[in-house]
Amino acid sequence: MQPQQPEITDAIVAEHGLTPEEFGLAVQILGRRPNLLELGIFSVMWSEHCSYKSSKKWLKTLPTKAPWVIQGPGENAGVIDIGGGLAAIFKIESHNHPSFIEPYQGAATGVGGILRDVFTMGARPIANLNALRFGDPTHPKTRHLLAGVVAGIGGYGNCVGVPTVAGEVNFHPAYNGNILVNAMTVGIARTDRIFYAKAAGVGNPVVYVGSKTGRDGIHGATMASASFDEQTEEKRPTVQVGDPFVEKLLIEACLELMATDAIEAIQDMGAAGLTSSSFEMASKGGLGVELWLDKVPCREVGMTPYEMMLSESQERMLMILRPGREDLARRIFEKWDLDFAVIGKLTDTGRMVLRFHGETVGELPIDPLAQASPEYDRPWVPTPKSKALGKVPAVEPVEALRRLLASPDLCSRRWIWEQYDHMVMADTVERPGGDAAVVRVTPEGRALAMSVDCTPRYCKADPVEGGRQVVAEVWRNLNAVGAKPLAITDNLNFGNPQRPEIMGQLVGAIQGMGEACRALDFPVVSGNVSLYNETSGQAILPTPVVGGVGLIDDLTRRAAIAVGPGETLVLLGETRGHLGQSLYLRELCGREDGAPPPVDLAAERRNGEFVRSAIRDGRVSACHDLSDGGLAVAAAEMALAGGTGLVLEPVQGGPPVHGWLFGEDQGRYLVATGEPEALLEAARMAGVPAQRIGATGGDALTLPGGGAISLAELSTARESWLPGFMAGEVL
Amino acid sequence: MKARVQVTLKRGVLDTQGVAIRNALKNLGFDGVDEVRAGKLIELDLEEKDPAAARRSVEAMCKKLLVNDVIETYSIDLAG
Amino acid sequence: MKARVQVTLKRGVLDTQGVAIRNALKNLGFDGVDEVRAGKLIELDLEEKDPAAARRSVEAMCKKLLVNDVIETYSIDLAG
Amino acid sequence: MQSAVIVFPGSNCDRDVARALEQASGKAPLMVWHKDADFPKVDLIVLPGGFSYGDYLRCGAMAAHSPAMRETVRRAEAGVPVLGICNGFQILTETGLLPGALMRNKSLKFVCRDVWLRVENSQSLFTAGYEEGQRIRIPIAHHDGCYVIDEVGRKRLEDSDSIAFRYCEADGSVTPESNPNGSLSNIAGVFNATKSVLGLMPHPERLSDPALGGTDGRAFFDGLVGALQ
Ligand SMILES: Nc1ncnc2c1ncn2[C@@H]1O[C@H](COP(=O)(O)OP(=O)(O)O)[C@@H](O)[C@H]1O
Ligand SMILES: [Mg+2]
Repeated sequence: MQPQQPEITDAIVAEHGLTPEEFGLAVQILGRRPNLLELGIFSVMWSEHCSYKSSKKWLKTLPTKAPWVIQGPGENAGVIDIGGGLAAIFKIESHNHPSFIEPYQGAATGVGGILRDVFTMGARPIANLNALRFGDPTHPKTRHLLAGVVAGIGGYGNCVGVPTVAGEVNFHPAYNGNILVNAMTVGIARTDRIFYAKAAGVGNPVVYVGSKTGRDGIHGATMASASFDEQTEEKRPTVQVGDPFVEKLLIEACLELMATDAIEAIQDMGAAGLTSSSFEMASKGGLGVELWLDKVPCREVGMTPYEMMLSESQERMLMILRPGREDLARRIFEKWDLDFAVIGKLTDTGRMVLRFHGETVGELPIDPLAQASPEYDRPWVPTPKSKALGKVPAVEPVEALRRLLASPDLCSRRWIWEQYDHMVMADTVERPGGDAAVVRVTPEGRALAMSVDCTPRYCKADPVEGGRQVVAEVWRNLNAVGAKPLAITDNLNFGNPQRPEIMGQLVGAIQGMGEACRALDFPVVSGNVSLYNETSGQAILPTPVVGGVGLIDDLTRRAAIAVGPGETLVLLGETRGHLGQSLYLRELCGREDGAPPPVDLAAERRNGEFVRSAIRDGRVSACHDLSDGGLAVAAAEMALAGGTGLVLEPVQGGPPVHGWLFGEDQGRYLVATGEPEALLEAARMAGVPAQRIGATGGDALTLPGGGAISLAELSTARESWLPGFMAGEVL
Repeated sequence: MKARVQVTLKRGVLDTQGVAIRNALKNLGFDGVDEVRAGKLIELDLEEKDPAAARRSVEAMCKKLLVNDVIETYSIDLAG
Repeated sequence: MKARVQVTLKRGVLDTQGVAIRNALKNLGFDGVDEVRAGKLIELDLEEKDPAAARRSVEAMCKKLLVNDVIETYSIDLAG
Repeated sequence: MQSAVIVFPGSNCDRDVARALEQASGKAPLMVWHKDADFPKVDLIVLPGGFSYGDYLRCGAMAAHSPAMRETVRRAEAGVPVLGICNGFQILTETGLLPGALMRNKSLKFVCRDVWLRVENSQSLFTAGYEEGQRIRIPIAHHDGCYVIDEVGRKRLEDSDSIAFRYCEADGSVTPESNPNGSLSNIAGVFNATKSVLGLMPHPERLSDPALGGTDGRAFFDGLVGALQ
């Protein structure tokens, strides 16, 4: 009953997103024209999403090694050694296009997908993070998209019982037609119990577990690699629906099976579902596969091999079991009410043979699809240097601070994180709102710090500097809580790489990130690339999001941003008063110009290591890195978190007051200490610029060259914008 | 007049709730239930008296707010 | 045969969802909506062919699982 | 003191509450699978938080009919203490062991944050660690925590001192502003008539450890274990 195969026309080829050249290559590889099923497989395997054909050349330049790295990029997620026989396994992934089309399900399935990437390697997920970018708040779609995305992330994460502990949100008109939803998961496994996707053992069974296969997301992978146009509406039926309840069962069932010796290899069915999982496992093991598609558990009658191979139904995994372990595995999955089916076997042919009711409906060589996929060295032009920044007017400091704290990019995200269960698992030590979240991993008080960051406006103005800055800010956020930064995962969100200026942004950002990673011993262990983020030729800001993980080996030696009374404030790092591309410039002067603040990687490292040691030595009672909004905003966030006022004294010399207070010079930390002399002396010894700039106490914030403002007033300014903006949105 | 909108998932869209309800019914010993679909019911009291006009405005409400046409379909009943 | 169960909140139980929908409709410029009630729709495909027997078993399902009579009421329609 | 935690498909606070129980009693609870109707005799049965059966249809509705719950109802009626936290509370109302029902939060949003609770009745196994009128800070994390009950039922609760906790301000005053989900008269937890069954939406197990930023939940478990030993 082989479904009759339509003749493969140029139109059908184009519809599958293959260029004539790529189709030619496919014909060459097969030695004949592919049938529809095979064409569909080529199209998903060679989509930008699965093949990284535009970015591969440049990704290879990122540093991926360190003594503590167990597994770098190339597996489902990165793995690092965190001591005590434990490994941290983490990755970030984008779900941008689906979330724009259906914000709730798009974001929810994004979370589900990244969770599977992590637990497929044997880790129990312990934390979720997310990085979100929306359009202008005044754009008609923005509220609805934000409400849906946040509800979707919460709806999925809360139900699976993994705390959502940190993230970031920006608003900018460049995302009006193309929002960004990047989700990150961190998990913990025993270093001797890590599972990989490398198939082994000719004759071993190929096993399907999880949910049934439906017609969800057919061509989702190719859609995720095509920029939007007015026809996007027709692509709607491809949106997948997630079931966090089944995901929770799948986590428990997989971890239960992973405690046995039954699994040879395992891989989640993500984008391009059964196709990419089976091809990747076979390719990694240098083997072949025979699949019996009539054995695939289906949700609907009459599903074709084409639909089964391309479906992106959620909550499904593919495993290679060791001989004689089927019954053991079947019992566990049936206990958890999940589907379990042997759908094929490993062969030594190096080919994928697809059989349906006894007939061969498709046959393709594995490596040429999985590895010899097209790789492009796309033409690119460097981003021109920004013009020198003209004069920047001085706004009255207190008024400037109030307006900055009430602006969309700086106001409190409480409205968001209170919709996420950030405490389930009862190990969340530092909740959302600080520099990095801290999650305990052992009863003895070993913990992981994690943060996700990006400053797209810097990357737009200067991709190389912006790339350095992204890595440096994550590193800073981890140091600021007293953690040793270990490694990062990155999510490169860019426009259409076939445009040389966009390609130039990608190349530049990767170059800058690589430099920073090397200078800070902060390797990349996993990541994801999302290109074609454009609507009708309008590209997003270059947005290379970085998620970092750091280790705190003793929870009693860490810091948070909340200040108490009677402390001295010390500013670490050099302040030049850099206002180019600052939020002060954008929010108060309506300008987005100038160069971004330069990152001095040597100083960055020196200052970061100093702060960490000062926290370890108990010399610091509170710490906050300086980022968006500069010194004044950081000071206000520390005061509000601690419910304690503070006074910033006027400084002699140095930059003008607005540069001093709102400049975004890099590599800086504001700390509170009870022993300023000792701290300043230690800083001097370490060659770290440090100055006493104020003291804590009272219930107001006092700025040099400005008056005082009560914490109550500041808090209202900071807490009101988001709830006010979202009021009245029903889901 | 009164309008009743019945919102159901489009064919082919995974009905996570329906599947769970069906399994629960099975566990309770209710066999012979082949499929369960879960949907939403929205009842509106309208000031509008003219059926045609009422239907038009409810249609508009569905498109604008009540229904997520990416995954849902709907039907409208009017009652005096 | 097919059964459709409509589950609505008992009179007197505050229907927050309905109120929110009504307000949202107002904000969208749909005036003249006096009240909105949000409920659930559950469609069942039954093997049972006999209407009386089918209704009996759906009644039982409602009492046992589908409806919480502390806050909800229900009605059943059968269709061939 | 031997306790049991019933594990439903979709439970996700089962490990958390087990840790808190072990911390307080020095004895690890039995983890009982929802399909297991004949688990050993225990001194306390705990229904953990989470999303049993995905919380589909109604929170707790499907769990209420699981074999382990049918047995739990039997034992509760025989006087075995039963504690339901969050989803566990929802399950208890669905079984009828506790009156009323838990509906969607008034905000229609999931809410996760610390709240202040006022201990309304300390004369029970479950509240033995607290003083009457004491204020405690405990986290909530739920989408369906709006407690409703008809007037007759509410009166019965009041008259029998069966309201365990109310949401309140930091100063202990019970106000509409301090009500995080719209619950009738700020009710956060209720007992059955004999005070042998307690259901509450807040999660004491999430603030039972200084490392997590608070220990107001610790006294809950210490008091409970003390009363049962
Ligand atoms: N989408 C989100 N989900 C959860 N927490 C968030 C989200 N967005 C921001 N946060 C939290 O708000 C705080 C401020 O975010 P951000 O401005 O990115 O911090 P920083 O400037 O230190 O990188 C952080 O603790 C972050 O984890
Ligand atoms: Mg920071």
